[in-house]
Amino acid sequence: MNKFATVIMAAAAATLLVTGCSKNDDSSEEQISGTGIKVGFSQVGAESDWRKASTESIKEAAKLKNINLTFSDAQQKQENQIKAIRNFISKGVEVISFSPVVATGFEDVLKEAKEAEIPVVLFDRAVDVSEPGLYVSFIGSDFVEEGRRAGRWVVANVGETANVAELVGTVGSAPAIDRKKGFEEIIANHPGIKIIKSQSGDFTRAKGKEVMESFLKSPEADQINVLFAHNDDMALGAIQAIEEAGKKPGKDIIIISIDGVKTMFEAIFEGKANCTVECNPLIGPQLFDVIEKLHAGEKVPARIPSQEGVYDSVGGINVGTDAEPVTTKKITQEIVDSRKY
Amino acid sequence: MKKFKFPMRYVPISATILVFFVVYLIGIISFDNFGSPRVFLDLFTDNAYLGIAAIGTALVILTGGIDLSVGSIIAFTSILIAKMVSSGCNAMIAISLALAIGILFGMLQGWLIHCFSLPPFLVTLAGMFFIRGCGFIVSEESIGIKNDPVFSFIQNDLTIRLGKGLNLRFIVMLYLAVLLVAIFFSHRTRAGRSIYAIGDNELAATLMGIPVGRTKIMTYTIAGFCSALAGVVYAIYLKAGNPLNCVGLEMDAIAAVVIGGTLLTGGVGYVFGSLFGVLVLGLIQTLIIFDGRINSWWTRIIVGLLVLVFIFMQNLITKISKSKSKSH
Amino acid sequence: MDLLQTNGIEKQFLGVKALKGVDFSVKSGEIHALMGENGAGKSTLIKIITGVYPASAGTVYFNGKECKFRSPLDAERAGISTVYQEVNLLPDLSVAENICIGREPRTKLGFISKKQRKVQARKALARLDIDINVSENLSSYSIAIQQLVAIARALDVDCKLLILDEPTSSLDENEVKELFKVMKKLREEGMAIIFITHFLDQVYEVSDRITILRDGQLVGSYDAKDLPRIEMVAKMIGKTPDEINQMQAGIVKNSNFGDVVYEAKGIGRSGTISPVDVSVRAGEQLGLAGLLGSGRSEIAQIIFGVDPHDSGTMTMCGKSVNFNSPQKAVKAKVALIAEDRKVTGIIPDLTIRENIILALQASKGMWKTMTLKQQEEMAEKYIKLLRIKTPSGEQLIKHLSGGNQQKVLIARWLATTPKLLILDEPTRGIDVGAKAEIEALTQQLCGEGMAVIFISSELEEVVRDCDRVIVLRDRKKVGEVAGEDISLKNVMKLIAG
Amino acid sequence: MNKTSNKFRHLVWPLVSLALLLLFNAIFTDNFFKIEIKKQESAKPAVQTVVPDNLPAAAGEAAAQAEAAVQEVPEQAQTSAKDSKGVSIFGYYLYGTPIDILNQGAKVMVLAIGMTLVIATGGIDISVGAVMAIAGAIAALLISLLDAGKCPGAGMGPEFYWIIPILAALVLATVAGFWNGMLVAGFGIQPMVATLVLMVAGRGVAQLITDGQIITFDNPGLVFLCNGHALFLPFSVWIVITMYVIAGLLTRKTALGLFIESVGNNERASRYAGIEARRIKWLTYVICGFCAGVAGLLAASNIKCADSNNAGLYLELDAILATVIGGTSMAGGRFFLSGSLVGAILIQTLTTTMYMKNVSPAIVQVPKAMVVIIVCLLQSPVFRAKVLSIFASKAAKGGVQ
Repeated sequence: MNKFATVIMAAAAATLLVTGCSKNDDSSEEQISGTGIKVGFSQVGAESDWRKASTESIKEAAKLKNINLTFSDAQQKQENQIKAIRNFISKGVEVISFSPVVATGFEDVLKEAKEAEIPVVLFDRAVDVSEPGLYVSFIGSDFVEEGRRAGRWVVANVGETANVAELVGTVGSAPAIDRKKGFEEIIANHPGIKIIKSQSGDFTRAKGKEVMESFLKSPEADQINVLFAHNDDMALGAIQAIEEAGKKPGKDIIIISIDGVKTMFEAIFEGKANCTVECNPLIGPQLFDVIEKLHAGEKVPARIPSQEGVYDSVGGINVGTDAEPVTTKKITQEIVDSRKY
Repeated sequence: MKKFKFPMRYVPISATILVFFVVYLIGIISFDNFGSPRVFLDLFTDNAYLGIAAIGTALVILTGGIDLSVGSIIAFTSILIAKMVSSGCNAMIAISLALAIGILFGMLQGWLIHCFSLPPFLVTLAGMFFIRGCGFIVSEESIGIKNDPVFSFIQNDLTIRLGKGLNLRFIVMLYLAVLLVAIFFSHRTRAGRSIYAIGDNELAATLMGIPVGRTKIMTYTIAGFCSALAGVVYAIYLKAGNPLNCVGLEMDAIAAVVIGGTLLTGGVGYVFGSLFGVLVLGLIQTLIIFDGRINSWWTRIIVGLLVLVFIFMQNLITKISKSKSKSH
Repeated sequence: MDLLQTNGIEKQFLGVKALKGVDFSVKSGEIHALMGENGAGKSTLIKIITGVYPASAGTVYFNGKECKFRSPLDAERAGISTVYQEVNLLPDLSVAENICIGREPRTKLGFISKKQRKVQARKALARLDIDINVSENLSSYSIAIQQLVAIARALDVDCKLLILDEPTSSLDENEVKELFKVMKKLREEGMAIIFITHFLDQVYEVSDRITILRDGQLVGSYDAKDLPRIEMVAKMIGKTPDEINQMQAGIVKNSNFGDVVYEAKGIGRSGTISPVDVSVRAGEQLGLAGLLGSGRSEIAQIIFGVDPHDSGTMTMCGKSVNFNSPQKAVKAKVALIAEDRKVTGIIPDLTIRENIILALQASKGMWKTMTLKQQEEMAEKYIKLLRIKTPSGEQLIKHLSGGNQQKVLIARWLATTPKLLILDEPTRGIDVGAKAEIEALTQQLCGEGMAVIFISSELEEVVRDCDRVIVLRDRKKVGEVAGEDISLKNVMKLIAG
Repeated sequence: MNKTSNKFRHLVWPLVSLALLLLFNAIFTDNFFKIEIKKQESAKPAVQTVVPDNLPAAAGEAAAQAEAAVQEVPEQAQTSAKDSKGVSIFGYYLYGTPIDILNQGAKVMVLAIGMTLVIATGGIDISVGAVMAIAGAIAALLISLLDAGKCPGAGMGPEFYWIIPILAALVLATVAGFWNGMLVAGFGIQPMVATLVLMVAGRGVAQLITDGQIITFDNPGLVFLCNGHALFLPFSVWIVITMYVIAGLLTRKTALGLFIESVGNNERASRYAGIEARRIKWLTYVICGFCAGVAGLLAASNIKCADSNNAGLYLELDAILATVIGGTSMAGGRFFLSGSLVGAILIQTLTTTMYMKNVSPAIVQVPKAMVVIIVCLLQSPVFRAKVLSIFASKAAKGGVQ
């Protein structure tokens, strides 16, 4: 036994020195480090299809443009992300880009990047910093605006009176907070529209379903006629719950959510959901255009909105402001099939 | 066996140190700039809070207990400070309040564990849920600490600039200071030795007249303080607070302590070890980031393997030293 | 006024009266033996004196003033040090720390001074004429040394009263002698010593006075010289001397054995025991004599497969076997009642019933279970047979006294109807009454044709009970005596070499 | 006397607290206890529509699995879809909050069964959450391969081949348990650390299996596990009951229970009594792994997809809480399966109550923590003794016994 154990342990020790310390190329995916501009990118994590899609799009774009990409996954932890950025600086990349886990807490590390004269491009989420110029540009969506659009859609389609059940994202996360903010901002001046239920579904299907079930059992259950989910996953979970309750999702309960993943499109196409506000993950190409510009020393705008649409079962509704209108697209089979994620 | 005089009890920790340098070497060989002092310094900057948390964890584990509330307390204190400061309260007051709460909370946990002999795992688990919830009550949203005199003082004046981009930050100095104090405390004070005694054999400790109850409660109090201090450091480090941060950090801390050569059964190990435990974990992470191709899930698997190997090593050593003592 | 005086001490445990008004006193400069069966209340009394428990009633006077110690530390500060039965020290800390912990010498700043600590530790050990490396971990020393370290620790405060709770149970002859030397030396220095033991001759060897407890009550205190041994025993178990003589009388050496049950040729384990031959016949009681650490327990462990042997062969009833785990031994109907009851014997939180059926069930395996009824019947049977003092088989075993726990363990193994029964120190730490009963029982079992291997550090028992004795010294077999040659003298000669 | 009271004393406090919680709901939450009998008809169309949903997703997945042959995949899937009717036996099923509590609590209950045995041996298994993820991942992967006909056994047709992923998941989970057992029993590593390894690495492995994606599926067989109904109750409840009965028989009708308790109480002595302590411990980890597998399948089936990142996240903690609330000591020894189930239900009821009462998601954890501590205090003999001595130091004498 003892001898045997010893052998095993020795073996394990060996495994470490191979796995832990070598760069274990066996595990690394297809070579993504080109010979061009050295870019360090720190992704939030791999927590959802949406995130996965955006990672894919970045890696592909990097390959196309022959970017020397150092990619790091923060696993939803700000601490990891900051470590990553610091290491990018020490490693001496030419451009740093990352999609912040949260809005706050990046000030110092951004200052360091500035000291080291490395331009920073934000991706998908903004950060709030006291002094300007800590990052050169921000590409991506505006969570608050997404919330607003969802709100406007409800106003436009459900009318002045609606009892909304809200599936909030992970408590404290930027998208959850902003989307809620935006949505409430709109319905604020429509007294008929009330949020009668609001509970966190952690951005996951399981929670979305579990919470929706409890909503449907609650005394107010029958009044609920609108569901606003902070992302598609929760909405998809909720749809199952609604069906099991013997109600018709999309008819008895109007369903609006945000992200625009393929599965959601299908749901809308089948009339089981009504609207999804796109939050486009596929802005890798856009990102690297900007980076190349930066590298070439050109100026780039500080805020680059990603082209995002709103998809629903009706179409042709303006969910933007009168100033900059955004009209919804009606989902068709083509649109569904064209979705890659 | 008899030949080499090197005491068995130093083997795990020296192995950890060895591994640290081996990994560091490999990093230097495989990546340019890996050897730059900056990387080394950042290792401390980025792990100071974890290190301080690990000190508390180490002490608790030495008594044979465990503390799962670490991460939550960090999140709570950081958000509390951020909230108070951003709503115009003096930073020093905020910090001291946060520390006080940490201490009290630790004390409460220790009291529950000792007086009602509840399993530490359970109490601190509940504590973890509780304090995390409190964090969300303070604020669901992450809050930045903007242009606060105290924080900018710490940021600008308490940082030693060793060169371009080479900043020895206050938090690093603080961490090292706390570490030294903790080492000294654990080896050169009666209270410190009592911690070891209890972890080694609680009954014997009682019969030898060691104040078991007091020591236990004290240890959890210290752990609470360390976590709170880690939270303060975290707030300084990020200039922000976020109730979502440091989820599952307690596991990193435990891993660090174990890798640092401390046995979870208690009584055996060194606070000093936690330093290298933390550094090794940080280094592995740095390696993976520098490599920049490994998938996140591989990171997890590698860390898991790492822990495994260290456990095996310790296991082996304890076995050997046991058989040694038998042969006497 | 005596150094220590207790008046009408009482102690309740959840309704059970452990002590019923004990008056007890110890003078300075005497060695005072505290005697009594298990459950008589000795350890309870000690624990009250040293402040482990508070007394339910009564008062303790020490040094003339009444005192209520809240903790052992408290008592220690007042000058009462205790060395407990099991070595209660910290294996993973250094010897020096074990001696000094809680009272380390400190620098002006109030920090521990490691150098001073070592000095202090060496001084304390020197008092017992021990010279070892004090910065080694305690666990790297033998039990005996650890025991002496514990005593050194106890002496390392200015202690007026030293309490030794069965200090000799894990020491061998010479070590005991050493200990006694120390005790006498301390007596000269005017220290009072309370000495608890089950080895009667030891009592007479060192103690000046003897106090006897029975069922939590004081029987009396006597000067050692005018209390004949037999009478003391009588007082302890509440019987008359003649009754005891009868108990001893039942024993006869029988000589007609069945065929060989177990035979081992040259079994050994490097570092533990050098190869020996052991064989037992049905109905024979084989004794293993020798000092502690001479290898007697080690042989038992090897036979039972706890420690694998790395040389030699064994046969059970003619079939060659290889016990490398207790399971195998048990399946082959070998039973071992091992040395340390608490660690290797009882399952404290299980009921007496469960403790009794455990081994049998284990040998049957997981699937062949006994109905609750069968279990209860079995438990009842043995509770009666072995006169286990308990209201029912559903009591948790941890609530029994040592002697009764030992009986339960014997029951556990009898239930497996073993062919070979190994008893390793079955009589250690249990009272005279139970001892006699157990001795008688083993005799009876032999009569019924069971092979028994009997290990005891009390040579009288071995000599009295065994039909053949293998004598061991320094992990080697040094001789074997059988039948009429078995006498204390012969055995001693062999042991001494 | 002693015996029976011992049997049930541990159940008292968890049951009391559960009762209080339910009472609270009965008073303050209208129609908390409203249970209606639904006829399957009402759900059938829904089920019908469920079918096309996610389907192309499965196809999409398949496509993702291999770029080739995207075309014929939908047809394949279509056929699989056709047969996914009859989600309930007997057409009728109960519907209401208490049912949800049971259905949602099923995962933790199943986990708690395994966890109880492990804790009874004085161990702990903090890797079950990760193992759940692994089990869900492998099942989803296989089913998507089968749907795409890219895996042997696809010939059986969707109404049968779901058995393959289920078996695979259970086997894999059991292997994981075996691994833990090996570390703990084989190498004598502390359970906490030993299982920490798999806890850290396990989720990684799961993501490795699914390549970090959320794999959705719609196979009637798999979906039925947690969404179907049988004999009026959700099928998951029946799974729990079966597991509980099996575990009960296994531990109480064989000597396993006795051995586990004996090993947990004094391992060395148990070995001396001829019990193969190592094997017993090992076995409990294997069982625990298996339970985690079942729980993982339930989790996946519940949302018709495998979400490696979130499946079973922190459920190990709930399982441990359930066990301890149920009266099993973390020090090992006596164990109470029924208690653990009650504990699990208590936790789930608490969570559901929060949702129903619209408690702000922020503070949900706070009351949970409090309830846990309170129940555990009530369970702790020391606490009881202290309270007793406070209230009636005289009566204490009679009080105990």
